[in-house]
Amino acid sequence: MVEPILQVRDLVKHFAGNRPGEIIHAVNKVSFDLNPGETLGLVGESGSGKSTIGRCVVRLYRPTAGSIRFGDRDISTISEGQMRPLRKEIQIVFQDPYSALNPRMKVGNLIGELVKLHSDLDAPARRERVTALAARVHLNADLLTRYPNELSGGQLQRVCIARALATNPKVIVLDEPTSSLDLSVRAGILELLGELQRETGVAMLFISHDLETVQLVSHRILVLYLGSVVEDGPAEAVFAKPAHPYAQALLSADLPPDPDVVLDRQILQGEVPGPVHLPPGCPFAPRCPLSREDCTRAMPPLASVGANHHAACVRIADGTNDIRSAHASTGGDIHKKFQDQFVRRTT
Amino acid sequence: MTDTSIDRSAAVGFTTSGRILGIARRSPTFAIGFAIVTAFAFVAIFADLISPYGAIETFSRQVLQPPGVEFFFGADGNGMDVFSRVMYGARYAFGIAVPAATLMLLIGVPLGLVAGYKGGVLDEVVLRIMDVLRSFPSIVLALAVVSATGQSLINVILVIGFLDAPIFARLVRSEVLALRSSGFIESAVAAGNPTWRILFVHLMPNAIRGSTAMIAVRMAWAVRISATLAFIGVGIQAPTPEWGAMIRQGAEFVISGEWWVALFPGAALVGIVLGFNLLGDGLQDLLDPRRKATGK
Amino acid sequence: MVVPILLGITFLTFMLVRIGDQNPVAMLGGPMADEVTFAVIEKELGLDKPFFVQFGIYLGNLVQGDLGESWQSSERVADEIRNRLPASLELLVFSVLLGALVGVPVGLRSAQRPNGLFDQVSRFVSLFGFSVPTYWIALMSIFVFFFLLRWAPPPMGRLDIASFPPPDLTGSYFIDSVLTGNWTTAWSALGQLTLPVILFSIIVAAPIIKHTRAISLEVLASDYVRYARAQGLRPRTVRRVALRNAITPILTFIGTELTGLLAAVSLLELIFAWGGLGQWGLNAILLGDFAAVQGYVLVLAVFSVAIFIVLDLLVLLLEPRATLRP
Amino acid sequence: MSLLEVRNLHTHFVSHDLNNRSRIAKGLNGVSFEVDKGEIVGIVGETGAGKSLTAMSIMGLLQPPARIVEGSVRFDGNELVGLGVDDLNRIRGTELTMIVQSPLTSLDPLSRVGKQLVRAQREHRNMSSDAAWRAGADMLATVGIPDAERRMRAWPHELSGGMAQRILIALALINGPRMLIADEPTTGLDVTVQAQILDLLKNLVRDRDMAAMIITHDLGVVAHYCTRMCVMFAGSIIEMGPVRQVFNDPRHPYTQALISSTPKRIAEKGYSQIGGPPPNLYDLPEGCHYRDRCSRAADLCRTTPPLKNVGGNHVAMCHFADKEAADGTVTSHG
Repeated sequence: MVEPILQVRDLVKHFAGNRPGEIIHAVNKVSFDLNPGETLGLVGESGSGKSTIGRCVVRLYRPTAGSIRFGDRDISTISEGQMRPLRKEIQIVFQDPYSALNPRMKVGNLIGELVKLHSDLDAPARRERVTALAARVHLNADLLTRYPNELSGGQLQRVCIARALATNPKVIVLDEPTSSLDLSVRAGILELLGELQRETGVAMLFISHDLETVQLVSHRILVLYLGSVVEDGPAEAVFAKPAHPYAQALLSADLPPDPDVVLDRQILQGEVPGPVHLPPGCPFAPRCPLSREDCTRAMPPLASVGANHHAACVRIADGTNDIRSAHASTGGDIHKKFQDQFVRRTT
Repeated sequence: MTDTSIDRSAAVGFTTSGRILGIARRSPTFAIGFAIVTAFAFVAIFADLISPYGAIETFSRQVLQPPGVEFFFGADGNGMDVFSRVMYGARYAFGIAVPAATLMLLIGVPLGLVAGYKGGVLDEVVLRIMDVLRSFPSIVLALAVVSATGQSLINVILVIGFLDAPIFARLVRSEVLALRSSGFIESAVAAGNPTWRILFVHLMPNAIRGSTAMIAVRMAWAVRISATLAFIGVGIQAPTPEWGAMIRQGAEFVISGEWWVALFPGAALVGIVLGFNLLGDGLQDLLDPRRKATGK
Repeated sequence: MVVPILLGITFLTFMLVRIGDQNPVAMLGGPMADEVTFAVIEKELGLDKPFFVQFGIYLGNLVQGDLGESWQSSERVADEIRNRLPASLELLVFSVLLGALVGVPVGLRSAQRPNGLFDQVSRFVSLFGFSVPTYWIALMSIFVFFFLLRWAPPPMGRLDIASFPPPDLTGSYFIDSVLTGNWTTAWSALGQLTLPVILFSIIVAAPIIKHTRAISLEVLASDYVRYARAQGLRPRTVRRVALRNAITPILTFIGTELTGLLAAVSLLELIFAWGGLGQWGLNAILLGDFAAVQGYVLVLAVFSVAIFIVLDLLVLLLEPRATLRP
Repeated sequence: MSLLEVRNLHTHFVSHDLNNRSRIAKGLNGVSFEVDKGEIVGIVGETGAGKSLTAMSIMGLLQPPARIVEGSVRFDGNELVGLGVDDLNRIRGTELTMIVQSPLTSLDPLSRVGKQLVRAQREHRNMSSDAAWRAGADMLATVGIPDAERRMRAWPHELSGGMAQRILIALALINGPRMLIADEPTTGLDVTVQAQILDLLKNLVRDRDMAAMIITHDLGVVAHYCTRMCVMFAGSIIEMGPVRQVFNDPRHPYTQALISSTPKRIAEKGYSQIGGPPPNLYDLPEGCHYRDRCSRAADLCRTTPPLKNVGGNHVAMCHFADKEAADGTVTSHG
């Protein structure tokens, strides 16, 4: 069994709220492994802590507690100075390429910066490396002399990916890399990421709220709610048979772009509460249609529900964790009837 | 969603006259301000050549002669030509504004950069200085300092420069905080940039761009303050052809009807300060991303 | 938070006036005085003690409200301030009121049609107001309106020679004389006030126009104004919504502007021989009258800090989002 | 005669660049479509396609430099383009209403929810504020807000995203409109909240027999919540028709590329047609605006393609839209 490149254990990250004494519990005791060549998808809604986890892993934030073992070192507590050389091993791609790049630097220099910082190549060798990287991400060379505001969103995200690749990192964190891109451009970026992973075997942490994208690119999935892992497992298993009630509701809320798919929506009540006053026990208890008394006693442990597939719900033990049993689903048939009935009328 | 209607045809059809007209149409205040400041700069540089008389050349027989053919702006109390002295005065205006602005930049920018980026103790200190200065009107402070430390030109420049540095530091600091929230600092850190590179390669060029408009406005303020100091008799003293001092000299004669001695230096002062202010306001329009006319 | 700032300013001024090359002892002693007289004066003024001891004594007196004595007039500084402050405030308050009454509507109007003719003109006037030195325009106005046209009374203080100050109710000669009904004094006070107030209101209006315009542009381009239009609300209602949202930032700005103006009015007082705090403070600085300078600067600082506190309260009242931070 | 008829709508941005040359960005280039009672029409397209611009043009919310240069918008027969503000307000906010993408910033921050509901009613018809307040509270309950009375007194900054959107819906429905325009109603919301809002919208529109128009970039929303859809590219509608037909038998190359680039389809086919750079609205190509990016572009595409009917009021703006002509020969029928 090959050694995981990243081992995160009980990661906790709290921020000070704007009112004095108020604490934002962004991440609460999250643990996961990331193996070389694997893509781990982090899925969750706003306030789930997925972006914070990504930023803790690349040490843009210093974790409040817990450990992050990268290779053989725990990087959760080392100083910025010690972290800097390690940064070439672990890179990050942000959501909005326009705000992630220095507007006053040419694209070529933006990519070249990474090469300059982490290698001792001389200028010509660096230029060669930059041109190679640009070709690798399907960017034509004449864009290298342009400034970021002259490029489209898709092209700029390719520049960011080229920057992340420049130092042949072992791990790349992708924080909603395609969320601010249009559909057709997004497909190109996802394909590029797949291509690069197959070639370089780099491990990827893919963070997104877009379920379909995560399902396409991820080998394993981590479903997060209010800073805690509620379910984790292989992508097919989690998407096919989600065990945790929240995961079931979340995955069922997805809208496949195909009118013939019958929806089986589990509509939740209310919204994700603010991460300031966490409810006792399972964070989802207040909104969960299946919640019962012992849900609020303590945070349910991640119980196994299949091969390498776990979910944190007390009801898994007695198999009563199917959310559909709570109330009649409001999906499928009604939609279909409504659309057919209308189509006939106008032709 | 990003604004993707990128206009590639802007580079085509560039002509200097077209560009000047374009800028003037986009921001008339900038155009007028630029014209005024260049005119004063021209006068300041070539004062020796174009002024009819020397700066302190006295004509005892023509004391307080009203404006006419011989003395365009009339003569002052000591029989000196007001017109020539106003021209030489332009040198003092730039002589104070430019060094004060440089001083303000040299101190303000690094202070603002580090305070904005590092935060923590230094940020607190800068903020505290700001609070003290904010509730401590700058005119009085300048007066107290100059009157205490002596009235040489260097002193006035130093006082104005040091007084203005914290104000400029605060502007740079707010630009830095805005840049921090925009995320490209985070990506610079994640790329492995050492702090000095983040400060001077990434932060400074962008922060400077944001505060260039402010430099012109602060230069306008510097000229005004130095003239005020001279007028009150604390800054540069007669017979140096500094406008503030000339107005002070002219003040006595206003009551007795010789209006021209105080009028013309004052008008020149208003002119150049207005020029700088227009330049600053215009720059604000041109550099302000929100007002660019690319439609969605 | 407030006390450290005041302490900081007091210390700063205390130090500043002393490091200068001004020598009040020589001034008081006069050219003829010899060493012995200088020593006596120095002892009398307490300047012989070490720096920090002097500061300690000064603070001790300050706490009991004793601001020391002014060397110019050997009056108690506290009394000078009490007599002269109302004069400056009268000038300041009327000018700010006039400046705001003109500035805010002009700013709002020019934001309606950005880069329209009215907007360009108002921006030019506002920048002109920024660029004009108070004392110069005062001199020129006196020349035109007093010397040439005789519209304005002689610029000799708050009342013409023939009138006597009214009983002191609000500190403003004009209001007091109106309240107590002797119209001739009121008319004279008004006459003296008109020119300086109009001039100073231009200086006050300039920044108000600029910031009111900037704030209103932002509000008019906001999502909630656009959505108000989408709801088909009448233009009058949409404007009312926009105005209501713009008022608080505008008032806050005028407040912060006020703090700098009390000092700026001192130059005007000099020209119009107003006899207010500003003129007295300016002379104190020029002559190196330490106690008076410290008193003057302290008053300015207290005045600004008071304004900030009032502004915070104002924001608290008007903005539901504002919360009390200790 | 449909409830809303948009004919040949052109909206341009006229501006002057730094070279003092006037530059025109052609935001909308001849948009035409109708919306009937009971229909939910989906307007879908990528950034810069002109989706929101269409809504803003219809509602008369354009601000300089944007301007309608040509075309007509008829609501229940009366022309809206060029109408004075007061006449427009007789329809806007009463007959024809709108909800937007950023609900939290679209509510007046200095008025409580109740006051805004009352104001929306009293601006259009004279009724007592008590009656308006009660109607407002009832409407909040209708849009699924628990404990409506307390929420009436809430300030906008106290609301969550989903709650604020429900209040916008309440504001939009309070005067009993006949048509609702939803401009990216759920883009800023979480997936689970999105489901709640979309279901609420669909049920309210159906129960009140209204017409509706949903603007979105999410094909899933169109697939499951709309009855008819228009696909927009570079300011014009390039394909329009019943949702099922357009999804199962897309005839315009851009629609085909769009539908095939969803993650699910990529997984099935293993590849996607990689979209090129977005259209440059300042310099649109002659004839078909998709010409530069289209895999089937031919010389014919230099001429403006007609709107071809490909059966069952499913139209596509492409010379090769009808099946038989797929090999490039021109056969025009229908």
